[in-house]
This record gives sequence, structure tokens and C-alpha cells, in this order.
Amino acid sequence: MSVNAIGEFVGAFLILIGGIASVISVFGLIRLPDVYTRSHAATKSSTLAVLLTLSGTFAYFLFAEHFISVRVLLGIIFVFLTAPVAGHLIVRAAYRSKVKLADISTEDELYDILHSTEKKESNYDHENE
Amino acid sequence: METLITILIGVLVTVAVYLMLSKSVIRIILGSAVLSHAVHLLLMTMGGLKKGDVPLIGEGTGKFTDALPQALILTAIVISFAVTAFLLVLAYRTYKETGSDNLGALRGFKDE
Amino acid sequence: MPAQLLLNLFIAFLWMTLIDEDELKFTTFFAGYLVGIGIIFFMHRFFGTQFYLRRLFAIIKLLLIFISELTQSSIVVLKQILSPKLKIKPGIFKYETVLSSDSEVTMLSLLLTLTPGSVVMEVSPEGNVLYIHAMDVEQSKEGLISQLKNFEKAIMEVTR
Amino acid sequence: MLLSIIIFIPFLAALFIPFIHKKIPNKHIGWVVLVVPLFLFIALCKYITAIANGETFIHTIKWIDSAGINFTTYLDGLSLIFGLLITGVGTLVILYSIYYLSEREAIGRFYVYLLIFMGAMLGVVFSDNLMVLYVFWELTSISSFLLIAFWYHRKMSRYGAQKSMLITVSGGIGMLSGFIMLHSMTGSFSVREILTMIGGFTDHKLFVPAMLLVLLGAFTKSAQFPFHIWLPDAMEAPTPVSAYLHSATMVKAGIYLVARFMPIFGGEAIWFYLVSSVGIFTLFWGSFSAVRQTDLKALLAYSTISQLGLIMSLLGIGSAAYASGIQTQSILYAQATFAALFHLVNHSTFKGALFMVVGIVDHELGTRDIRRLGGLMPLMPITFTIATIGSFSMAGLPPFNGFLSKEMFFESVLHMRNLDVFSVGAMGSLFPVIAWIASVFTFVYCLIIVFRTFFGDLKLERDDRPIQEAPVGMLIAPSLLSLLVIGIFFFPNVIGQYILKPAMAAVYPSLSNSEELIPHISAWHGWDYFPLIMTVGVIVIGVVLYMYLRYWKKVYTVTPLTWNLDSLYNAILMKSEKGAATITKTYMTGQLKDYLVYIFGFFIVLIGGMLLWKGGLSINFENDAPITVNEYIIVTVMMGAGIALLFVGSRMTAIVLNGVLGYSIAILFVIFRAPDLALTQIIIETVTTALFLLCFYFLPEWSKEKSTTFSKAVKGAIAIMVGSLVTVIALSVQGNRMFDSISTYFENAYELAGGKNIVNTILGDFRAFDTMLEVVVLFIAGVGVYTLIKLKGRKEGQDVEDK
Amino acid sequence: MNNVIVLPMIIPLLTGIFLVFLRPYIKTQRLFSLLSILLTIGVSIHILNLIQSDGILRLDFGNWLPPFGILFVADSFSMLLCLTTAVITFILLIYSFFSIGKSHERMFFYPFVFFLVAGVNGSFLTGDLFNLFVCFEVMLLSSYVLITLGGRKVQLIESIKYISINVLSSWFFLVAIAYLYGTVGTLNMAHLSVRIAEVGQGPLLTVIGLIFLIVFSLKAGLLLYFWLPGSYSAPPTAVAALFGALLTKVGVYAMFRVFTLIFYHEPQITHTTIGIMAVLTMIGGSLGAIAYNDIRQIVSYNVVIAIGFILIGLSVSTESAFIGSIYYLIHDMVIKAMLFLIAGTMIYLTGKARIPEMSGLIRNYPALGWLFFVTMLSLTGIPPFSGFIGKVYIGEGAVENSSFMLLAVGFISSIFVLYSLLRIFKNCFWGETIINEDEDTPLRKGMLLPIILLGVLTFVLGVGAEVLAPYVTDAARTLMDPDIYIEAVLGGR
Amino acid sequence: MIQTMLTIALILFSITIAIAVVRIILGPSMPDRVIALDMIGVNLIAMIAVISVIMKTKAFLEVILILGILSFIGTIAFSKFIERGVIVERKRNR
Amino acid sequence: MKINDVILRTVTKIVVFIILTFGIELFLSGHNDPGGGFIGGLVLSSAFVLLYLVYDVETVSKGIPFDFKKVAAFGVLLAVMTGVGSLLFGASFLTQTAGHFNLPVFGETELSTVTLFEAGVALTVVGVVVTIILSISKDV
Ligand code: NA
Ligand code: NA
Repeated sequence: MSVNAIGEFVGAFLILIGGIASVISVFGLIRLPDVYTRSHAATKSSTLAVLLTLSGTFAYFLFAEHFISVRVLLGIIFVFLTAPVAGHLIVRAAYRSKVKLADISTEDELYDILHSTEKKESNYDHENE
Repeated sequence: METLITILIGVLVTVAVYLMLSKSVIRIILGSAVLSHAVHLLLMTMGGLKKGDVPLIGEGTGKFTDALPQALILTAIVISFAVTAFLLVLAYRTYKETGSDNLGALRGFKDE
Repeated sequence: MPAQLLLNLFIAFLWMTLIDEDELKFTTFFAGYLVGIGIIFFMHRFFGTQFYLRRLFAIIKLLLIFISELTQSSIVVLKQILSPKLKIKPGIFKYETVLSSDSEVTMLSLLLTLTPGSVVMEVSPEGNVLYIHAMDVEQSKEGLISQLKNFEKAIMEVTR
Repeated sequence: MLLSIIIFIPFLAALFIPFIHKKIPNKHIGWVVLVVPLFLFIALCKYITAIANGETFIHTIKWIDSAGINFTTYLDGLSLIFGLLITGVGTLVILYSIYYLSEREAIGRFYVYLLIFMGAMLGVVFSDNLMVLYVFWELTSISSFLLIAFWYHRKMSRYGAQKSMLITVSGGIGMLSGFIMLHSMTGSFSVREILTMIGGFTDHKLFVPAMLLVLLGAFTKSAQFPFHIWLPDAMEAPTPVSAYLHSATMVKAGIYLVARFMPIFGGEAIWFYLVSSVGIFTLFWGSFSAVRQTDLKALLAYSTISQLGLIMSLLGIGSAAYASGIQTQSILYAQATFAALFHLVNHSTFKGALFMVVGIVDHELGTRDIRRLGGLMPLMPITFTIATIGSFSMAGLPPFNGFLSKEMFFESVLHMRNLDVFSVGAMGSLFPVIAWIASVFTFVYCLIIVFRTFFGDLKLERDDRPIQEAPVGMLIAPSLLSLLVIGIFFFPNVIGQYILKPAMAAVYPSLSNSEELIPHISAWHGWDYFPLIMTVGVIVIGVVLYMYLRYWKKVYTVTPLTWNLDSLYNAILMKSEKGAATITKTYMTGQLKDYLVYIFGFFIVLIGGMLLWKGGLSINFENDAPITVNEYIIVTVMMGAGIALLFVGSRMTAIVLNGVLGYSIAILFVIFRAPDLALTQIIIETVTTALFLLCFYFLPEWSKEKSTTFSKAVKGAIAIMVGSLVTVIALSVQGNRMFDSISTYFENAYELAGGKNIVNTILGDFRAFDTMLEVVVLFIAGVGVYTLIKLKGRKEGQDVEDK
Repeated sequence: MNNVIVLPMIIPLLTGIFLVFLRPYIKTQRLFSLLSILLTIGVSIHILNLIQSDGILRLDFGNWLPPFGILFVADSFSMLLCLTTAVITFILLIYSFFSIGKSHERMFFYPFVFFLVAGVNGSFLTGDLFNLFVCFEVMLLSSYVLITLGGRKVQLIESIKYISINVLSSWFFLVAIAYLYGTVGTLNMAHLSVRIAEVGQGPLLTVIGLIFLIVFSLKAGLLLYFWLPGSYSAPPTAVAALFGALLTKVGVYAMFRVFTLIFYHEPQITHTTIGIMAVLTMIGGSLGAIAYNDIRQIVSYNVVIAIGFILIGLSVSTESAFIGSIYYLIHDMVIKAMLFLIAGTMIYLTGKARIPEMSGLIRNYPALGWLFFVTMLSLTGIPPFSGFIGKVYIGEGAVENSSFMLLAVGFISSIFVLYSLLRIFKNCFWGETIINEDEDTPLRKGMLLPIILLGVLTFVLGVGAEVLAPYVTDAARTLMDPDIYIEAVLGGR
Repeated sequence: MIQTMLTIALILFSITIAIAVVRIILGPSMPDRVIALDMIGVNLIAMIAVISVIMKTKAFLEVILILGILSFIGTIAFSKFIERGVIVERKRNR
Repeated sequence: MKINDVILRTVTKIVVFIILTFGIELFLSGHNDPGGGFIGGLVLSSAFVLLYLVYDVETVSKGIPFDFKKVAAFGVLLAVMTGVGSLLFGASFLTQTAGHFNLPVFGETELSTVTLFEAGVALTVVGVVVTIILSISKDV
């Protein structure tokens, strides 16, 4: 087996792993009890999945076509940068829009700060607008 | 593939028509958005699907899929975007003026 | 530090002219640049500042730490998802960070969020307190905090 | 040339009046205007001898040559009679009107209308080209409309004007279609040309429709039953107008038309029956209705209707001559036409005079109501004399011209009995009977005019000034007319030879050499002359009926008679307005939903119907590309998302689902090897979603559609049918690719346009024009959004129009 | 290469763009608008005459030969309509100077008008089916903006309906194009004609043709006209007049083009359908015209009637019918503009829109009254105004083809036209005056002048119909014989 | 072998998307749906990468980055909407 | 508690530059690769959209003080003028020409009127998208 063939295989393998990771994480999306826990499954596991896939793709093109795909690299960086931000934003939005935590949750150190004082601060009272 | 996509088009059209037949402006706009999805697919399908490679010269074998429908769809997409944007803003302005997004309740021109 | 960079570029250019090829080649320039790196690393104490590529090493180190954390916690989360019965106890806890600048806080949050099992939910207006949602507070809170400390240190090496 | 000028002179004059008006005081405009018809009359008189010698004059000015519409004027005996009437009576009427109209009226406007009418009327009778004739024909309707509504602030004036316009213009439009059919058959619009060719077309399927339509025009214009209803209401016009348009000239345009077209259609049974029966019935109905009138002008209106019917029926009988070929008998029938033309002239004289008399009475007393009139003879002796002359002439008494033509009329209807064409049979005997009964009524109302107005007690007192004879100026015109009434009685053959003979030659060109065509008119035919006996009968019975009028007048209140055509007309207008409103508002709901249902419904019916009817579906899967599992999944996802879109409870979910659809389409574009599309689709979808969100902030959450199961089912059915049709046709198209696409050409994009991205070269080069316009579209939308938001309507109450 | 034929579209387009930059300078905008539209008129006349000498002109954009590139084809039919469009726009611009108001003028009113004209003229000129779609969209988008401009409640509500329906019709358009492309693989109209003639217009192609019919019917207001009265009643007068005069005509044009050039093989199906639709349209329009008391509604339904009448010509498809339709089309553009202007002016002057609320206007505004009278006659087809000649020719066409039903309904509908307008004239202009001297809103000369110009135009077009005859005949000849068009487009290949 | 692996991966990604759509339809909360949408975006990226590998074309690599950019923008927009109702603020005064 | 967007903003600062560069690249490479004026323009405008989402209208407008309506108008003008330009050279409307030039930095470069045309397209897209978003956002 040539280096190229091995490289291609590695690429495909990474992609396959990515696919599996993706399915598992979507499984979490169905299974987990509340939006916060689901966000863990989504933003991380699936980020992992896509990173694996993209790396696989990068490897594939590198070995099969001897082509360094800047776009794929850029894609990887981009996902790295933005996926956690997206997760952060959604979770924050969920919490601020008062989506309840699952009953199995044990701690909430944010509740007092945000929801109990909200009436006084009235940050984003869109009913007035 | 063509048959499958055609059936998909049929489903989308059905959905869109049903949405358009409602009283709420948003549903209507949404319906029109789905309609445009459907027709873009239709244009694509009518040119034949997967009949060759990506229409980039130098890529692949030299047998290309029909590029003309792609160009047409591009134009159509942009136009439908323009219209949707305008319609959406219109809906919003209308709501602000009238306080309703229900076309059934909004009587435009009155005679008697 | 800009002085180091300029010097490095100068060395590379010098290298290129010394090699004296028919045409200007990027590869030659790059080779010269590498030579320059070596020279400057060797001499950097004379400038009285730190070696300007030190950050590169710090970044690589951070990346490595991150990848290892990522893999570990990914496995934890995947296990939790796949386990027949959900045994997690999610919750929100707060963490006061020693980091101060926007980019540092951001970097910490990104890294923490990317590793499974934890999401930064809020940053306090002052920017020094993070509210973190964890998949399983009871079991992994300690682990998370040590992970945070780890990250903090690595980040500071990059930024300061 | 002169002829064409003659037509235009009144128009030119009308054009100048507004300018003159500023310089000349109201009072004197009439005198200026008077010059016009007088001049024209004299000019036309100069033709009399030439025409009598059998000459005709023709002159053409090119107009819409390509359509065969040219301004051809043609003067022959027939048009000359009318020309003389128009200008002659016109002169008198204007003279009369100078005294009749108050200085405070908008006299300028009045004369403008009148001159336009005069020109139009001359145009009608002098035009050889059917289209030009039609032009002037409608122009007479219009000027009549304007004149009737001269006092437009009066409700009844407006009503009358509208009625006359609607009826005559409708008839005119019918006539126009008749003319078009004639042109379609013969290829010509020239009456003379059609005349020479028509023989070959009498069996043409358009021949009879054309005839009927031309008659429709004639009947409406000449107020024949049942179209006569406009004429009484037209009496709202100032009296000079009634005298001129609504008795002497315009209403005779229909007569002219029938006479003019007799050579074309005359040989047909339908023509004969229709013209004669409609005419005779109108004669009867007009006279019968006249008796019950209490308004003198209304009475005169019905009498005009009746007299027009008389003339019409004579023309109908006269057309029999065409059926029987050139023989003595045809000459006999042709004489009915002679009678018609003669009576036409006579009627203009006595009826003109009578109208002017009524005008005088109205002018002096302020009323025309018979019930309030009486005893005017001593106060207005001259007026009385004129009235008597006119009435007795109309009643058919000697020594007035009406007697002569009435006798000829009786003679003609009596000929009907012997008619052996068109299988007339028993019908022939009916005609004299009706004619006679009608004459009795005619006699009665003539007595009413004279006796109820001028005899008996004076019922009316005027406070401001005593009732007195009209000013001399007002009496000149009617006096001249009554002189003519008597003059013609004594010298009828002058008219017969110089005026009627050439007209007869125009109506019967083939008989024009026959000497007997023109009978010698004489007042006395001996005692055994049956028409004379009829006349005596009329007088006797008429006097009796007049004396016992109050006893039998109850007849008019018998129910069927009160269901008159007028109320039918009103009801039709009312009902059609109401009905139209009901119908229109049923489907024009103002609801977008309904409109969309119509559109989809039409699509289903038209396209579905066509497919069912003609087939055209042939589905063939051979060309299908293979499908992979993940493609199935994607398509399933899309279908799922699509269907879910119908059931979601929140608009946000809907937007997310729409996003799913959009992104999935992008992946389909990837699968279909369309990178540019995938890129565009993704970005557009995102921007659209952002826009949705931007606007949603302001919009309310969407509520569940509250609709009945039935309406949901209907909507569902429509949606499914539309979807299925679109699918089925698309499948069919795939099975029926008939040609290769032209797009293989673009595969040489690199050589042709220097680009390797084929889609991009199409967009940027091959079809750059589309792209350019697409950018314009986008730009308009962008700026449009900006204006939509920036330019706001002011607060309510401004729904009418920005000021 | 005949670059000149792109000008009737490109001049308005560029004008529109430049005017965007001139936004704050209203006077400059006006001047620029006038000059540019006059230029368009001049160019259109020039092209029209060029066609008479050189035959149909075509311009291949980017020099790509048909059927591959997009091209403009200028024949007498399209140029006559371009010219009329430009003339009408010129007159309506003058009206808007005096009526539209500064706030609109600053809100890109003139640019939108010019974009509309560009779209309209582009639709007339294009020889490519998909480009026709794009030109339609240019026109429609501008109309969307114009109908909402001002943002009054009614405008907004009506425009939602208007836009939704047009979105739907554009959708059908694309569907039909897709099908057609799938079957015959080309977009150039002449090429489509050739290919369809080659394989024959089978049921499938006929079905596709009928979808086009639906599309253009929606645009033209043929049978599917229910959107029209509402939308044409909402915008300011100048805009309503622009719509009434131009918009539906583009649909009519497209219908003529497509059903004489491409789908002309099955007239017993397509043309009969058009005939039936025309009849129903005229009936519906006639009923609507007499049903309402609001003059804007009456006026709008008159638009509907005319559409039905013009399409008699297409249904009948004889040369004289075509001549008639073309004459009538031109006439209708002029007279509808005039009608809308007068109706709008009446509303402006009285602040009322319903017949019973107005009376005796002729005493205060005699000129307006007489101009309305002229409009009424012209619309009814009474000579010597412009409607007459077209009516005669259409009638002749119907007679030649023995389409008596069409003839009858067409001619009877003109009685309804007369009646509907007579009601307005009788009740609003005549009757007792209700406006006192001091309440009298002065009628600005600038508002009257355009109406007078249109009045003169309808008279001149009626009396001087012969001047147009060579062009109209040529246009009709081209419609009769698709080969002339095809030869001009594909002949030079 | 490689083709099989790739195809399986592709199918797995499709399945993920399908399941995510189910989550969108089920909700229950809006953030749930947005998370699912975000997930779909990310998986589309993966799918396109795989398809590019299968088709051996570089034509779609741009799409990857674009999808990344836009799913980011989309998520920001949605979460801002959920959080504050308004997604573009005129002026931030807080 | 006030919202602290520090994470978002910091990341956005980086991301925006990536998007802008990518957009320009897409626009320029359109003739031979996927991309072109439309897509490039859309990507560029999505960078602006991102800015407006993350910051507020006033902040962004201070940083980018263009009248985007005029940008759009200029774009349309450019697109149309490339067509009109060919009239001036006696070629058919919208005839695109290309020339090869030796430029200092870029070396042998193909400069084509198509590029101008597409630049017009891109500018329009950017102008319009931003105009729309700004119009709505400012109308509260
Ligand atoms: Na879309
Ligand atoms: Na209206």
C-alpha cells in the first residue's frame, strides 16, 4: 500500500468516525432531558464530528489529489472558533428566555442573579417596544 | 432521481398552496417562499439531474450537467429573494399601520 | 518585538540575495526565514525582550492541552449519552477567573465550551465571573475547575 | 368639394362661437349663427335643378384609406331632401330660438351644440362611406344628448338625455356591426359600391344579420316601437331643439337610413315585414298614447313617434317593389315610398310649426299642461291660427299638405291587400285597419291640441304681466312653416317634380326611367276614392271619440297599459345595477384567499381539464438518474419538514423549518453538481431567515387558523390537486424530451468567453443581460424597502387621495 | 448589430439610476425625467421608421448569436407599444409634477417610474422567454413599490394582495418556462417556435401553452382580474394612471407574442379558450362597471372590459383582428391614462370618490367636464376618437371568423362602458352645483394640461389613424406570419 | 472499501439531519429548535465534505466555509431573537 | 444582570475579517471557480450583517459611514455602464472583453469587463442587503 493509499484510507476513516460521532451526538439531542444538556451534545459532539470529517477530507485531498485545501483548513478554524460561541449564545438565550432546567438538575447559581432581580433591572423588556 | 425530486416538488407545492390559502400574511409569505423552493427544484429537474460533472471546465471528465438551468435558477433565486424581502417588510408595515396581520380582517378597498 | 520580526525578515532577504539565484523564489526566502529564526532565538536575550516566536510554542501547547481535554471529555459525554440509563446531574455553577482582558476571557470560554460537558452561559458585566452549565455537576465539578485552571495558565502564557 | 365644405361649415362655426361669444353680447349671437344654415340652405338650393335633371355629385377626401374609410360625400335626390330639411328647418329654428331663449341662458353653448348637430346631420345624409356615416350618426346622438340636457341641473333633463343616448348609441353600435358585416361581405364601405355588388351576396349568411342590425340602428334613431321611449323624455330639451332634432331632422335619420338601404335589402321578406309592421304598429301605438298625454310637448312627442311609424311603414310597403321586379305593380308599391318621402317633408313643416306653437305657449304662460290651459284664442290669435293649421294638417284635413300625404298613405296600405309577394295574405287586410284606427286617434289628439289649448275658459292668470301674443320674431318661423303647409297643398307637384322625383330615383335606381314612378299628386280623386271614405270615417269617429273622451279615457288606466315600456326601461337599469352589484360583490370579496382560490381553481380546471380531455401524459422513467440512500433521506427530511410546516404552532418553528428546507435544497444542489447554486441558496436562505426574524419582532405570533373542517378540506383538496398537476406534468415532460438543450454550446465557455465556470460565464457573459436586470430588480427591492419604511402615511382619514 | 433598439429600455433604466443620485434636487429630477423621456420618444420613433425600411431589427447582447444569447427584437408591434408607453409616461410625468407631492418626489418616485418603464419596454422588446420573465419582474417590483408609495393603510393592504397574486403568477411563469425548457430545450422565442413547429404542438405542449395563458391572463387581467380593481384604486392618481395605462398591456402583449409565435398550432384549444375568457372578462367587467358608486372602481372595471375586448383580436387571429387589437391597445393606453387622471383629479378636487357625493362639477371645472365627456365617447368607441378604428377592425375580424358571440359581447360591453361613465358624467358633472365659490379647490393648470394632452392625443389618433396604419399593418402582418419574426431572429445564423 | 466507508458516513450524516429535523418539529422550546438547526448546519458541512470526496471535486469546498459562516450568523440571529426579540439593535444603551 | 457579549464580539472581530477576505476571493475567482459577483457580494454583505447583529446600528454606522443606497445605485450603474460602454466602442450591447496586463504586484493578470460587471453586481448586492437590514432595524 502506498503512502497515498494509506492517506486516503486514513481520511475516509476519520470521516467515518465523524459520521458515527455525529449520530451519537444527535442521539443525545433526542435523549437528553433539557435544552442545556442537549446543547452539550450538539455543540460539542457534533463539532467533534465535523472536525473529524473535515480533517478526513483535508487528508483525502492531500493524499489523493496532492492538493492542500486552504478552504477546508479555514473551515476547520472557523468551526473551531464559532461553534462554542454558538453554543454559548443559545444556552444563554434559553436561560434568559426562561427555559426551565431539567428536574434532575442539582445546582443553579445563576438563578438568583438573573431571574430574581430581573424585575428591577428590566433589561430587555420587549413588550414595551 | 428525477421522479423522486418531482414528487418532492409536488409535496412542496401542495404545502405551499395550502399555506397561501390562509388568512395570515406570514403564512402566505412562507407559502411563497416554499413555492419558490419548489420551482427552483423544478427548473433543475427539467434540465436533467446528475447527467454529468460539475459545470467547471477542467474539473472531471468533460461531460457537464446542464449549466443553463443553474444560471436561470440563480437569477430566479435572487429575484424571489428581492420579492420576499419586500413582501416581508410590507407585511410588517401593514401590521404597524393596522394592528392586524390577518388579511381576512383587513378590508382594503371599500365601496358601500 | 516588531524589531525581531523585521530583523528576521531582513535575514531572510539577505539569505536570498546571498544564495543569488536567477529568479526570486519563495522557497529560498522561507529557508532564509528559518535560518533567521534560529539566529534570533539564539540571540534574543540581547534584545532584552522575549523571543518573538515564544507565543507560537505557547499556542501549540495550549492546543495540545485542549485536544487532550477534548478527547477525554468527549468520551465521557458520549458514554453518558449512550449509557442505557441517564445518570447525570446537570447544573449551573459560577467560576471567578483570574483572566482579565477580553481576548483571554473569550479564549477560556471557547475552550471550556468546546470541551464537552460544560458550556459558558453568562459572563458577568465586569467580565471576571463565568457561569457554567455542566452536564454533571456532582461528579465533574472538581475536574472542570482543574481543567479551567489548566487553561488559564496556558492562555496566560500565550497572551502575556 | 363644396359638399364636403358644407358639412364642415357648421363645425367650424361651432368652433368659432366660443371666441365670438366674448365679443358679441348674448342676444346677438343667434343672428350670427343664423347666417350659417341660411347660407347652407341657399347653397343646397342651387343643386336642386341639377339633381332634378338626374345629376349626382360625389367628392372624396382621403381619411383612413388603408381601412377603406374615406370621406366621400355624395349628393343625390334622397340626400338633397334631407339636406334641405336640415338647413331649411335649421334656419327657422334658429330664428325662432333667438326670441325663445332668455338672455340669461348659456346661449353660446346652445348654438355650439346646435351647429354640431347640424353638421353631423348633414354628414349623415351626405356620406357615402358607411363608417363616415356612422361617425356622424353617433355625433347626432351626442349632440342630441347635450341639447336634451341643456338645462342639466334639472333631474328630468339628465334622465332624458341619458335615456336617449343609451338607446340611440346602442342602436348605433348595432348598426356599426351591421356595416362591418356588409364590409366583410363586399369588401367595401361605400354605399354605392355595395349597391352594385350586393346582388351576389343575398344568400350570404351575414346578409340577414347585417340587415337586422342596420334596422336596429334605424329603429332606435327613429323612435320606432319599442325603442320609442326615449323620445318623450327628450322633450326636456328646449323647444327649438325638440322642433328641430326630435321632430324634423334627427329622428328622420332612421328613415333616411331605411330609404338609403332599401336598394340593398329591399327585396327581402324580412325587411319588408319588419319595416312595415314595426312602422304601422308604431303609428298606432304613438297615436294611441298621444291621446292620454297632458303635457303638450309629450303629446307632440307621441305624435311624432306615430308619424315616424307612418313613414316607416310606407317605406316598408315601398320595398315590396324590389321583390316584384320591374313591372307596373312594382311601380304601384314604389309609390308608397313616394308617399313616405312626401309625408316626411310635410311632417317637418306642420310638426315644426306645432312645436314652435307649444314653445310660444310655454314661453308666455310658463306651462304646457293641457289641464291648466284653455281660452287662449282671443289672447293669441296668430298662434292659434298656426296651431290650427298645423294640427289639421296632421289630422289629414284639407286644405293642408297632411291631407295629401295621408290619402296617399291610405292608398298604399290598401294596396297591401293586393300584394302577391312575400305571401302577405290576411296580413294585408290588417294594415288598412290599423292605419285607420291610428288615424282616428291622430285626429283626436289634433283636436285636443287645438281645442283644449285655445278654446274654453282661461284657467291661468299671470301675476307679473298679462298673457299676450308672442313677439313677432317668435312668430315668423312658425308662420313661414304654416304657409308652407298650405302652399304645398296647393302646389304639391312642384315638390314632387323637383325634390321627390330625384329622391325616388335614388331609392329605385332601376326604376328611375319610369315616368309613372312619380304620381301626379292631386287633392281630389272623386267620391268613390276609398281613402277619402276612410278620411271621412276618421273625422266622424274622431269627433265622437273626442267628445266622449272623458268616458273612455279609463282605458288607459287598465293595468296592462300601465306596465309601460318606460317603467320596464327604468326597472332594467335599476335591476341591472343592483344585480350587477350583487353578482360582483359575491365574487369580488376583497379577500386574497378567495382570489387565490379562483386562480388555483382556474389552473385546476383548465390544465386538469385539458389533460383529461386531450391526454398528453406519458410518463417514462428511463432517463432517471440513480438515487442513493442518503438522497432518499434528504428528500424524506424535506417532505417531513414541508408537511410539518402546515401543523406547527409557532411561526418561529415555521421559519426554522423553512430554513431546513432551504439548506436541504442547498445540499440537493450539491448533489446535483451545482456549486454556485448551493452557495447562493445557502446565503440567500440565511439572509431571508434574518429578515424574517427582523420583521417578526414586530408581528404578532401566528394564531391557529380558525377555519371549519370543510374549508380546510377544500383548501387541502385544492392544494393536493395543484401539487399533483404540477408533478404529473413534470413527470410527463421528463418522459417527453423532444430536443437536446441548447446549453451544450456553453460548454465551450473557456474558448468563447474565457471562463471555466460555465454557470458564471452564462451569468456574466452569455446571459449577462438577465443578470443586469436581476441586479436592477434587487436594487428596486432595496430602495423600495427603504421608501416603504421611511415614507409613512399620515394618520387616518386620508383614505381618499393625498391633497 | 442594432444597438439603437436597446435604448428604449436602457434610457429609462439609466435615468432611474441617475435619479437616485439626484434625490434631494427635485427640480433637477423633473427636468432630467422630461428630457430623458423625450429622448426615449424620439428614439422609439426613429426605430419604428427604421423597421419600416430595414425590416425587423434584432440586437444580440454580447454578440452571442441566438438562440444562445439574449436578444432584443424590435418589430412594429413592440415598437408601437414602446412608443406609446413613452408618450404616456411623458404626459403622466407632467401630471405628477403637479400632484404627487414633494415627499414622494424625495422618496424616489421618479426612479421607480423609470424602472417601471424600463421593465415594460424590456418586456416588449425581448426575444427570450426567460428574459421576458426578468423584465416582468423589473416592471412588477417597480409597481410593487409604486403601489405602496405613501404608505396609506389601503395602499398597504391592497398591495399585499397585489403582490401575493403577482408572486403566484410569476411562479406559474417559471413553472411554465421550466416545463418548456424540459421539453424543447431552448429559451429563445423564435427558436422555440421553430422547434415546436418541427415536432408539432402535442397535448403536452398545449398544456404548457395554457399555463402561459394563465400567467399572462393574470398579468393582463383576462378573466383573472379580481386583483385589479382593488390595487388600481389604492395608489396616487399618477401611479394609478400609469398602472391602468401600462401594466395590463404588457400581459396582453406577451399573450399576443406567445400565442402567435409559439403556440399557434392548436387554435381550437388555445384561442378558443382565450375567446371564452375574453367573453367572461367583458361580462364581468361590464357588471362591475355598473355595480359600484365609487368612481375608482368604475374606472378599474373599465380596464377589465378593454382587456377582454382587445383579446377578441387574439382569439379570432385574423389580420384585421390583429390590426384592430393593436389600434385598440394603443388607444386604450392613452384613454385609460386619461380616465384615471380625470377620476383622480375629481377626487382631488372634491375629496370624495362616490358618485352620489359629487354634483355639478362642470360649472366649476368645465374643461375637466368636457375632457371627461371626450373620454367617455372615446372609450365607447365613438368616432372620431381613437377607439373607433380598433373597434371596427376587431369587429371585422370577429365577423370574418364568424365569432359572433365575441362580436356581440364586445360591442354590447361598450354600451356598458358608456353607461358606467354616463352615470359619472350625468351625476357628478351635471346636476346642481354643490361646491361654493369659496370652497372651490382650484384646478391647477399643471394637472389639467396632461389631461388635455391626452384628450388631444385620443382625438389625433382617431382622426389621424392613417398615420399609424403602415406601422400597424406591418405589426399585424408579423403576428399573422411567424416566419417573418423567425427569419429575422434566426435567419442570420 | 473507501467508497463504502464514505457512503456509510454520508448516510450517517443524513440520519443525523433527519433526527435533528424531528427535534425541530418536536421542540419543545425555541432554543431546542435552534440547536437542532445549528446541528443540521454543521452536519451539512460534513455532508458536503464527504460528497466532495466521493465526487472527487473541489467545487464544493467553498460551500463548506460559507455554511460555517452562515450557520454561525443564523444562530446568532436566532438566539438574539429569542433572548431580546430584536436581532439588530439601533443603539445599545445598556 | 446586563448582557456581556465579550465572547461574541471578540470572536466576531476575527471572523469578520475571514468573511471579508473570503468574499473578495469568491468574487474574484468566480470566472473559473464557483463564486462571482453575486455570491461574493452576498458573502460580503453577510459580513456586514454579522456586524450589525453583534454590534448595534450606530456603532457600525460610525465605523462604516457609507450610504448603502448609493453603494447599491453605484453598483447597478457600474453593471449597466459596462453594457453601455460597449456601445461606445461600437460593439453590441453588453459585449464583454478581456485583456491581459502585466501588473506590478499581481504579475500577468487577466482584466476583463466581466470583472467590472460583476463588481457592479457585488456592490449592488452589498448595498441592497445592508439597506434593507438597516431600514428595518432603524424603524423601531
Ligand atoms: Na428562496
Ligand atoms: Na380605480
